[in-house]
Amino acid sequence: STGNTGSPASSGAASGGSAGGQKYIAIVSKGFQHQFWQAVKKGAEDEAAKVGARVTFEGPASETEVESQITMLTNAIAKKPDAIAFAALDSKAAASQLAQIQSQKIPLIAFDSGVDSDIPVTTASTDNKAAAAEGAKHMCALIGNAGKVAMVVHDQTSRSGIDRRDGFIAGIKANCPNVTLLDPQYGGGDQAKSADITKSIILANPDLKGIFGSNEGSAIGIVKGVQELSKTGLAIVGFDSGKDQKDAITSGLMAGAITQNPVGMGAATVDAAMKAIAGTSQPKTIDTGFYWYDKTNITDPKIAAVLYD
Amino acid sequence: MPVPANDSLTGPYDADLLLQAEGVTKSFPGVKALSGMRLDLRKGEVLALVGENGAGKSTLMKLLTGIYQMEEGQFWLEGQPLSVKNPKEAQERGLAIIHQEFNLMPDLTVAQNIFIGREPLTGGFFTKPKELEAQARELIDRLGLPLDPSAKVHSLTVAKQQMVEIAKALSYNARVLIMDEPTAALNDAEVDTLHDLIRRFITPQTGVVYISHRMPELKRIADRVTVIRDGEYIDTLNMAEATLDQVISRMVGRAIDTSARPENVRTDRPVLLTVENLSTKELLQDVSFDLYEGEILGFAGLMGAGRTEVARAIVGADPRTSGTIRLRGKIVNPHNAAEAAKQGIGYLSEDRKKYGLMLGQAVASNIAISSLADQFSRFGFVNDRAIAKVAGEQRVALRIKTPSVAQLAKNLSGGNQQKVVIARWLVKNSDVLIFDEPTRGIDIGAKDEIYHLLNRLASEGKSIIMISSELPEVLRLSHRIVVMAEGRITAVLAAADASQESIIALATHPDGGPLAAAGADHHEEDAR
Amino acid sequence: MTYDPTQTTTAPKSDGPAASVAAEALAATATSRGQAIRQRLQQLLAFGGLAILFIVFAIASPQIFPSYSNVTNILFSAVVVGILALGATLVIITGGIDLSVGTGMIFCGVMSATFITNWHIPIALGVPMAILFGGLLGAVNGFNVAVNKLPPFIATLAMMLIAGGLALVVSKEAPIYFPTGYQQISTGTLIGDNLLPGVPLPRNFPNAVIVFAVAAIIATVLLNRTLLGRYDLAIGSNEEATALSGVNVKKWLIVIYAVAGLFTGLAGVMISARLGDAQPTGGQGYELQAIAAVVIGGTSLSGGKGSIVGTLIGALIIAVLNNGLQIISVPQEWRDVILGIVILLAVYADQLRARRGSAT
Amino acid sequence: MTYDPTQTTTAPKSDGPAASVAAEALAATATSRGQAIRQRLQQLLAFGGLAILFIVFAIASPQIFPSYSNVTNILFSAVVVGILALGATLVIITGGIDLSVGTGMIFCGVMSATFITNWHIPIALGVPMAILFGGLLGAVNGFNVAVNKLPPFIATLAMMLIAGGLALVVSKEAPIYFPTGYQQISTGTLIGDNLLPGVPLPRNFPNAVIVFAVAAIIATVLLNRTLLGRYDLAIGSNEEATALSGVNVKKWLIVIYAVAGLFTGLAGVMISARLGDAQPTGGQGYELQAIAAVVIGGTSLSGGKGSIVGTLIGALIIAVLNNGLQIISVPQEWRDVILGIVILLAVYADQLRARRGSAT
Ligand SMILES: Nc1ncnc2c1ncn2[C@@H]1O[C@H](COP(=O)(O)OP(=O)(O)OP(=O)(O)O)[C@@H](O)[C@H]1O
Ligand SMILES: Nc1ncnc2c1ncn2[C@@H]1O[C@H](COP(=O)(O)OP(=O)(O)OP(=O)(O)O)[C@@H](O)[C@H]1O
Ligand SMILES: [Mg+2]
Ligand SMILES: [Mg+2]
Repeated sequence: STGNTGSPASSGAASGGSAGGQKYIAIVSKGFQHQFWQAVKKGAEDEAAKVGARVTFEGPASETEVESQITMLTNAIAKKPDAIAFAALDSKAAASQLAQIQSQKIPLIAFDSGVDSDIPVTTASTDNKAAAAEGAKHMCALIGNAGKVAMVVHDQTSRSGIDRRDGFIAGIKANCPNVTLLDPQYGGGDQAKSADITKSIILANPDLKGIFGSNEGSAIGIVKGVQELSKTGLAIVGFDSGKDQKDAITSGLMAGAITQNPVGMGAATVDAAMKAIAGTSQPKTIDTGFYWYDKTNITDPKIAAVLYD
Repeated sequence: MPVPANDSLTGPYDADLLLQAEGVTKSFPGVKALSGMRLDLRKGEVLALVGENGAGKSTLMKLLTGIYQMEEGQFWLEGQPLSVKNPKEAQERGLAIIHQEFNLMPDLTVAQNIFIGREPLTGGFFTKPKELEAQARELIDRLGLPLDPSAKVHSLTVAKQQMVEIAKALSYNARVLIMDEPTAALNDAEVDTLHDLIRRFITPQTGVVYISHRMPELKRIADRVTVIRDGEYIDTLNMAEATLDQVISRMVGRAIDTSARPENVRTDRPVLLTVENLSTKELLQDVSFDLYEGEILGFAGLMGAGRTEVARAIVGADPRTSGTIRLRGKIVNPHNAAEAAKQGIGYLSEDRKKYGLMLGQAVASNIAISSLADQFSRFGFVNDRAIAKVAGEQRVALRIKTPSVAQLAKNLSGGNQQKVVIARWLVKNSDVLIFDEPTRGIDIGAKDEIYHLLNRLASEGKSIIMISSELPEVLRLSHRIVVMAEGRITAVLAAADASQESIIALATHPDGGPLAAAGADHHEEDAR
Repeated sequence: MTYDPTQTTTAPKSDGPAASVAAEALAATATSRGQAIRQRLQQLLAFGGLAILFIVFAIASPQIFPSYSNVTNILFSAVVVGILALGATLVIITGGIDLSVGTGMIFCGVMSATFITNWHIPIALGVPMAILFGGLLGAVNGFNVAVNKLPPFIATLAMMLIAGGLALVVSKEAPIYFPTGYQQISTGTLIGDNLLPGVPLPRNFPNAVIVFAVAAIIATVLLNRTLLGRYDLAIGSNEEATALSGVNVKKWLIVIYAVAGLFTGLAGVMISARLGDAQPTGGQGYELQAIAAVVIGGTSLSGGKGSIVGTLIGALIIAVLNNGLQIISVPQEWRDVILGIVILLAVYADQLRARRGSAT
Repeated sequence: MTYDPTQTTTAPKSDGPAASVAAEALAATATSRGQAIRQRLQQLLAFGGLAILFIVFAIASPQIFPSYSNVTNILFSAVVVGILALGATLVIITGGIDLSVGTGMIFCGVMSATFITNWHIPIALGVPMAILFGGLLGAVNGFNVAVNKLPPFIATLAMMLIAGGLALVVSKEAPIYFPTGYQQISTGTLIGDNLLPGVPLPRNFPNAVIVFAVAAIIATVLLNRTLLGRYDLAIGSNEEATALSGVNVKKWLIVIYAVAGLFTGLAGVMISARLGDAQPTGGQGYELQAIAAVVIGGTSLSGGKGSIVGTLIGALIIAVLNNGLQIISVPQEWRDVILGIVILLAVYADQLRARRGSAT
């Protein structure tokens, strides 16, 4: 059998993943189970099918599991793919894996958020801070630039949680400094938990004007909580999409939401990987963009294309 | 007239006495376990402590060794006040105890059990397995016990586990050795071994407190006997001068006829249970016998002869490799105790704590458990009134000493726990009752009651298999006696033909000494 | 209590003591009633812990915390963990444990959606089917525990992984949305609004709480009044002795785990009904919350004893803490710390009580 | 084995049966040697399960899976769960359980960063301090279990919440980065590269695996050769009897939980060293993985027996499965399902073996 030679190069890249000329791209994401990541996965798989590549897509069960993401990345390297795409939970933690990727001359694409390193050929990402600030801008308009606003955030330590929270706070400060922001509450992205939190916030703050949910689970949780209390007149601003959020916006329960373009992000990642394999030069960053959508533009084809169920 | 022997009891501070107790009082919720109890142990003697179940014997010993703390009273050791706060302190003061219930670590080896807390060490922390084993082997050899120091205790039979307890207690080099029913799980030969050990332990500086319900033993081992009743001191007798009947009448307040013979022996009844060619993977070989309606069939044999295994195999608690169980001619072959119970075969295990009681449940629940489905429930709903009523009746009928049937089983004394398990099967009203050591740990008065009970059940037409390691008991009750050795039946004796000697011969010489032939001759059911 | 040996010895033989038997039985009932009262008192004390928490929060936030809508809120938020804890109580009393309730519940929600949304089975039929599916998962756990003799921790840990994985597989990793109407099971307000329109019943009282209450009553009856409950306690007390007493322990263990699974199924229905869709992820962590509720409620993890009322109080203590700490704006990072300390104190107080109880 | 009672009775008195005693002893030694061999065989069989898994994956992926670097990966990925499982083994042998190891480890990582990064304590001192801090957490668990008589499940569940919360509080909810050098504890390659430059040792062999191996050796010695191990087994076997034998059970329970805490602390150092920073969240789920490793390795949750080798094999089985399923590109949603089934099979096989073992 093969093995203990200590120099893995002997088996060669060809026998590792890319049998028969089909290119193999290993994607290690921040998550796997949530709709956002499933949409990224779908975009990547569709793009791969289009260009005749093979992809695998995996990510830890929650965005706090940094170590298991590192292990997944390590295992992905062992499979000697033609390219690796990586969305880092902890941008520093993967330093030695990134060095290994570089030394094995595997092109690396970063997506969703960057890593503190110049190893990635390119980074396909959304600026979460700017996206959340955009949401804040709409919130200000919705509540007439005054009153109390609450936040239900999906996580207090993950990059996306921190960026969207801080981006939203910055957006409020910039656009309507008179608004009182309550302490952010963290619901783990769990709908039921976020709904319970929302209800407590509303009960504790009868004069509340608006609530921001930092991801799909948080936003839907807010909608459920508001529904359960039969509360009206609150401006709800969400993040991401999904059927419930789209329904809530269509029905007017939710004022609007920020969406990224996860399908596009997946596709862009695979596209960038293929270009990197081929040696085509490309920009250091690819902005996959974000969009504000509400009742008025939800059916707009350009918006509809970036939403997912 | 009884012979008073307590004239030496000159009160406290007697430095010539090894151990003294005065005015000891202890209560539990709803129970006054001891009140004003006293006791004196002389140097160089074996003092027996007897009393009915729940009289307070174990409680007194637990007070002495620091497991419980007493409310009133005082102990003296060689005239010095003695009050220990925990078992370790008791050990340090020279008191060693073998508790009524085993206190072994089943997953540790014999050697590790014996020297727990006193392991040979290097650097105060690292164990020395070889030395430990050598020490244990030395001790075991010195005591002449058939134990393997490196065997795990859970793999040992009950009797061998008892030997481990004894070896452990003797290893402390104690001045006072307390044994709480050490022979309850032993057969006669093992009892002799134990008595030898005790005699060798006794020096002019040591003493033994010996608790037992097996009266005949007292004559053989005890110098004096202290009788306790309902937590109070009754009397102390010199064994050499007193008769057992005197001891017993002080214990139970009446005379008990210890020489009774089986009642209602009849041979004209139909066969109820037939066991044919019963074998198990490990031990049993072609065990066959019949059980008649209204019969008490005794099972005798040495430790490990396979009597318990026969019982467990019949009810399906252990798998059978072959064999047919018929009830009234119909094949039943139960696969588990539930099926057996449904067919009307009840099994009362020899180890009440492990296989008998739900210790954390009420006495009433323990009594009702086997009959819940058929007597105490309708459409799956349980009738608690009926349970309380029936349990209350059993409590009176069997004289179960407990403040109420709602008391938890674990708070009862050993003997009373045994009665609870018996009550369970009485309520279940099975046709065939297999009693495995039904009087283990039961006082002589209660034993007598159980004997009457078994006789009554038999006369009412119940069929009883009674496994017992006490030959006098087997002889007293059994209409016929099955003798087993090494997993086989060596003989089936009629009551009239059986004697202690013939049974021992059949049990120890399975391949047939002269006595075996003589004993087995008369019987059609010799298994071989 | 002294007894006269000469008289009692003859008891089994003569008819004499028949009257005394009846008296004994009566006395026994009386004592057991005394014990029952003491037991109820103990539960009252556990209830006291809950009351103290409630009062503390009510003082800290007199306007909001004790308001009708916040109390309804607390009850609502206790529903899912509470229903899981009911089933967990039955399992824990056997001396077992069920780690699969969290992802099992998620799986049952997905199955409910599969039945109702994908297979177009009517809600009135699909919901019982989803609950029965939970029973099936529980029965598999029971089979692994009773027949395959796997430690409950392992059998249900494996089921936790398997159910969580299969929920993803069956749902194709996407939430499945229910037809309208399904959500009414949880968030509808049958009582007061629709049921008895004239009667002045509380408004806006969510169906979920009523379902929870009914489930709790069923669990109480099961535990205290039926063979299942008796065998549950007996098995937890001493499994081998119960078997030798003629109880088919294997069968009953499977039944008990299956019944616990029914509660898991119900929880799956309730959580998916609350959301209006079946989320294929999550659920981890609910099992520990459910177990914590059970143990705070005084049920022993070593089996043989436990009460449904205790479990309810345990579930409410957790819900009140989560709600109250947020209402009085305790920083979120401190809430778990406080929750942990309260659990320690609650169970410690229970221990003290139990020890004092046995000492007197 | 039968013995002749008439003979044995006289044994203590005469010299006659000395020979027979010696024979007994000899027979006994033979049996115990037989037992030891059978035990080793059993471990070999558990090892066999691991070997089968390894072979299956090696056949499915002959190029990658059995390669030197992938095997190193597997070992590396087993380090954190493995170290936690070492401590968990000691606790589980007492009949207890430790649910706090996951968040406890996270807390210890945060404390390590607090000492080293925030307080500028040198790494060589900060690391032992972080490990001792784990011991402190363990001692608190032990105190709650032994002195306050809380069920281990509850005591450590509460600690799980408290440690997780305090990790957030202490870190101010943000990861703390370590100075360079710290990461070498885990990802450095002392052996082969630096230690013995001339000797042909395997290259790129991470320090983490060496630390794990040393920890495993320490745990083995502790369990098999010290008083701690002896009392661990004794307490798990029969706590009351151990106490009645004069062993200070309370003290030893605290010691055992504290030692387990040291392993938690070490795991906290190793995980933070691997990442180069102390993440204040996460950790949940590690406790179940650690317990699973222990139980797959044949240690009984009811206490009284267990082995470190078994735990190592259990941890490796989990690591091999996680790695192999990814290497052969099994879709992620199926991986937990397969992991669950393998756990069931592994423990079931162990049960069968145990049953067969006890029957012979
Ligand atoms: N822990 C306890 N809680 C409540 N009652 C107890 C407890 N221990 C003993 N008792 C009660 O105290 C009395 C004395 O019990 P003890 O065990 O000393 O009796 P004993 O003489 O040893 O009986 P036996 O011969 O049956 O072993 C009994 O009525 C028993 O039920
Ligand atoms: N738990 C056990 N583990 C191993 N062997 C056992 C166990 N229980 C019984 N045995 C063995 O099974 C055989 C039959 O024991 P069994 O208990 O049936 O005998 P018995 O005649 O009832 O004797 P007694 O009950 O007096 O010990 C013996 O050889 C015994 O060593
Ligand atoms: Mg006693
Ligand atoms: Mg027997």
